[in-house]
Parts: sequence; C-alpha cells; structure tokens
Amino acid sequence: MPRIRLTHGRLEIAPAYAELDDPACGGVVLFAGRVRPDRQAGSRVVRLDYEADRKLALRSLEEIAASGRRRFGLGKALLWHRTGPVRVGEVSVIVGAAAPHRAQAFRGARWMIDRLKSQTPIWKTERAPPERRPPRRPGPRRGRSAG
Amino acid sequence: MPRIRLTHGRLEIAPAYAELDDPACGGVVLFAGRVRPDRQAGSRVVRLDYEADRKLALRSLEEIAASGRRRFGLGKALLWHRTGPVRVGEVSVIVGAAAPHRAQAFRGARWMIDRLKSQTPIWKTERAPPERRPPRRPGPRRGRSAG
Amino acid sequence: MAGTVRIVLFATAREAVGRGRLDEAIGPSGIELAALLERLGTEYPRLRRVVAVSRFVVNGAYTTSRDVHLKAGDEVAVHPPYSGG
Amino acid sequence: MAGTVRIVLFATAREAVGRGRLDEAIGPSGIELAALLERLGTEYPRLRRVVAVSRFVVNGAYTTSRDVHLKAGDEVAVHPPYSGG
Repeated sequence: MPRIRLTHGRLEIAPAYAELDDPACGGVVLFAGRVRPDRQAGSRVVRLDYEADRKLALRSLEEIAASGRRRFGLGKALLWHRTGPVRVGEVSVIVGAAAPHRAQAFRGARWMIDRLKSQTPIWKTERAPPERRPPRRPGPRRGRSAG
Repeated sequence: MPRIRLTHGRLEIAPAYAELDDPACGGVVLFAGRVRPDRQAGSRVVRLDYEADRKLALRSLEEIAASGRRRFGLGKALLWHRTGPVRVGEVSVIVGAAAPHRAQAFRGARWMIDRLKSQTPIWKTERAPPERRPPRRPGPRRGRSAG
Repeated sequence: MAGTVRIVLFATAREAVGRGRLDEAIGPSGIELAALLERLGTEYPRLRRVVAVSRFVVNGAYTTSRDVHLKAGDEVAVHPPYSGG
Repeated sequence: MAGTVRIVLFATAREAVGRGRLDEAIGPSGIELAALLERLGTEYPRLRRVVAVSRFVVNGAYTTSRDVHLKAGDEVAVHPPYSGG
C-alpha cells in the first residue's frame, strides 16, 4: 500500500504500521484521528463528509511527507486521509513517522498532522442525524474530528 | 486485553489501538519501540532480553498511566512491554494515548514513554549473534531499541 | 479571444453557489481574478464571505494575488479554509 | 533474632554476582543497608560499580537512604539503571 493515500476505503492501523517498517528506525509514532459524536444543541454528528481537491491534496501530502522526512530525519513518513462519508468512531486520518530515535518520530508525526490540517485542501462537512435535523436550516457545526 | 501489560507474548499494534477506543477521544497517538539491528564492532544484535522486577514494574506502569490520564486529560492510556527474548524487528514496547484533542494525545504519549524509560524497573540485555560472539567475554553494548 | 473561465467550488463555496462548478463568460481581453470574484459575489451574495477567507488555485497553482489576469480556458479553484484531519 | 536478608539482583547486578538472589546471614541486631552493600562489594568486587548507580527496594518500597536498617526476613532488590523501552 502506498504511504500517501486519499481514499474512500476504511483506514486501518495495522497496515499503516506495516508501511513504516524500516530496520534503521526503532521508534514509530502513529496518529489516528477519528470522528467524535460530539453533542451540541441536543443533536449529534452521525457522520462527516470529507471532500478534497484531489490532485492538489495528493501533491500536498507528498510534499508534507518529503519535508517531514528531511526536517526530522524520518526513515519513513505516512499520510492517509479518508474522503467521502466517514461514520462516528471511524478513522478519518492516519499519520505515521518512523525514525531512529523516538523524539524525531514524535516531532515528525506532530508536525505532519499540523501541516496537513492547515495546508492540505481537504474539507469536512458535518451531518446531523436525519431524524433530528431541522428541515432546510443549516445548523451550526456539530462535530469535530481528530482534535 | 488490559491496558497495562508485561508479557512474554508478541505485541501487536491493532489490539493496542482497539484498547484506546473512547467516544470522547478524537485523537489517538501510539508509540511503538522495536529492536534495531545496529551494527557495531562488526557485530549485530540479533535479540534483546528484557527482564523486569515484575511486581514493581506493573505498579510503575499503572502509576504512569494514571498520571498520564490526569496530567494530560487522556480518556485512555496504554502501556505494554515485552519481557524475555525479543528479536530484531519485533516490538518491545507500545504506549498509547487517546484524548479529545491531538495535542494532549501527543504530549501524553511522549511523557509516558519517557517516564517508562526512566522510572520503570525493566532492563534489556543485548545478545550478539552466537557465531560471532567471543567465548566468555562480555562485549560492549551493541544494539538499541526505541531510540 | 472570448470564451469562458471555469470556476471550481469546494465545501462552503459550493454550498453558497449551489453547485461545484461554474463556467463564466469573459470578453476577449480576459478578466482579473478580483473582478471575476466581484461579479460572482453579486450573483451569489452568500459567496462573498467565503471568498474573503479563501485561497485560489489558477490552473493548478496557488495564486498569491487577486490581480492575476485570467483568459478563456483558465480554471480557478476556490479553496475555503481547510478542515481536514 | 539472627537470620538472613534476601538480596534480589537484576540485570548487571545479577551478572556481577553470577546469580539472581543471595541470602546473607546477619546477626540479631540486624544490619544497615550500607554495611550490607559494603560486605557484598568485598565478596563480589564487580558489584561495587553497579551498586554505586543503583536504586534499592526494601520489602517492596523504594528506599531513599542507605541508612535503612535491615532485619532478618527482609528483602532488598538491587535495581541498576533502567533500560526498558
């Protein structure tokens, strides 16, 4: 599986970890962001819809991985993001960093997820449960993912 | 599976992630330390042997998890460590933190692995490959894990 | 040469317009991005607020200036603030 | 009451002694930890360097002082610097 993915399919931790295999790297940090069922205004997010400017988003993820490897001396860097509908509890994003030392892996992974959130053209739209959704009234944002 | 483990069995990422399930926590950070085949003096570590003062080590891991949850507002904290022989490439330690926001999860996981390394009575002994090992001469330390 | 500029709209920009792409007719001398956005804001008032905080991609490259001159066949993507993760 | 103090040795401490536990005879007045370590250092010279950087656990609790008084039946664990992870 490639280390850069923008996919409608489910994201799983184990294959992400497998991609970070590198004999020189004793420290691996994985970050997973998943959809939270935040309550607000008595309602609940049941899913998020993610959309991306696909071509630019893939380019951005490649650049972030390359910069992450260079800046933090990572042996391997991984950035996976869902597109389309993502249900509560499912993983929307996985970022992984493998490095010889744990400090690099932690700092690299943190930098890459921060960078992804601010620089990669991906958007989420929150969907409230149909039964509680007021008709034709766009409500306030009701859920968050990944903190 | 418990969130504190000191085990001879293999450590796997997927069940560790499963233990960190928490609807309130959108951010999950996992750290895995694995045995590197560092070369030194022409030799190679083929495995590490980990030993622990079992009762005190378990107490220490419990305390680190409790402090981690309290200090960083973690919903879930996980600390797993191998004992006995661990081969090159295998995981010797997994630390996991689930939090509402990713900054807490990153800082919590980092703090817990640092704490584990300095405060938990676990020791590793490095074993060189038998064919290259000088008889009855304890060599210098030849490998590292986890950075 | 007269023709159209394609505008590709994402997320809140798409919601403000009601669809994901627009083909706007332009004259033979082309149009500045700022003027095009002004025109769209008149047609779709809800788009104004989004455009004020958006980034723009012209033919696949981010543009740093709204003075960029567009000609027939160009494509502009409107990127509201990102919210991936 | 005379008897023994059990010393449990880990990692480099065990390697220095050649085994993982020792039962040291003590007199009826007991012995200070410092004196016990001194005695062991004489018997196992390689243990001295390890003991200099070790932590000690007496009956399951870390001790901050080597002045702690040991009596028959007590158990002392010698913890060289930790290297888990």
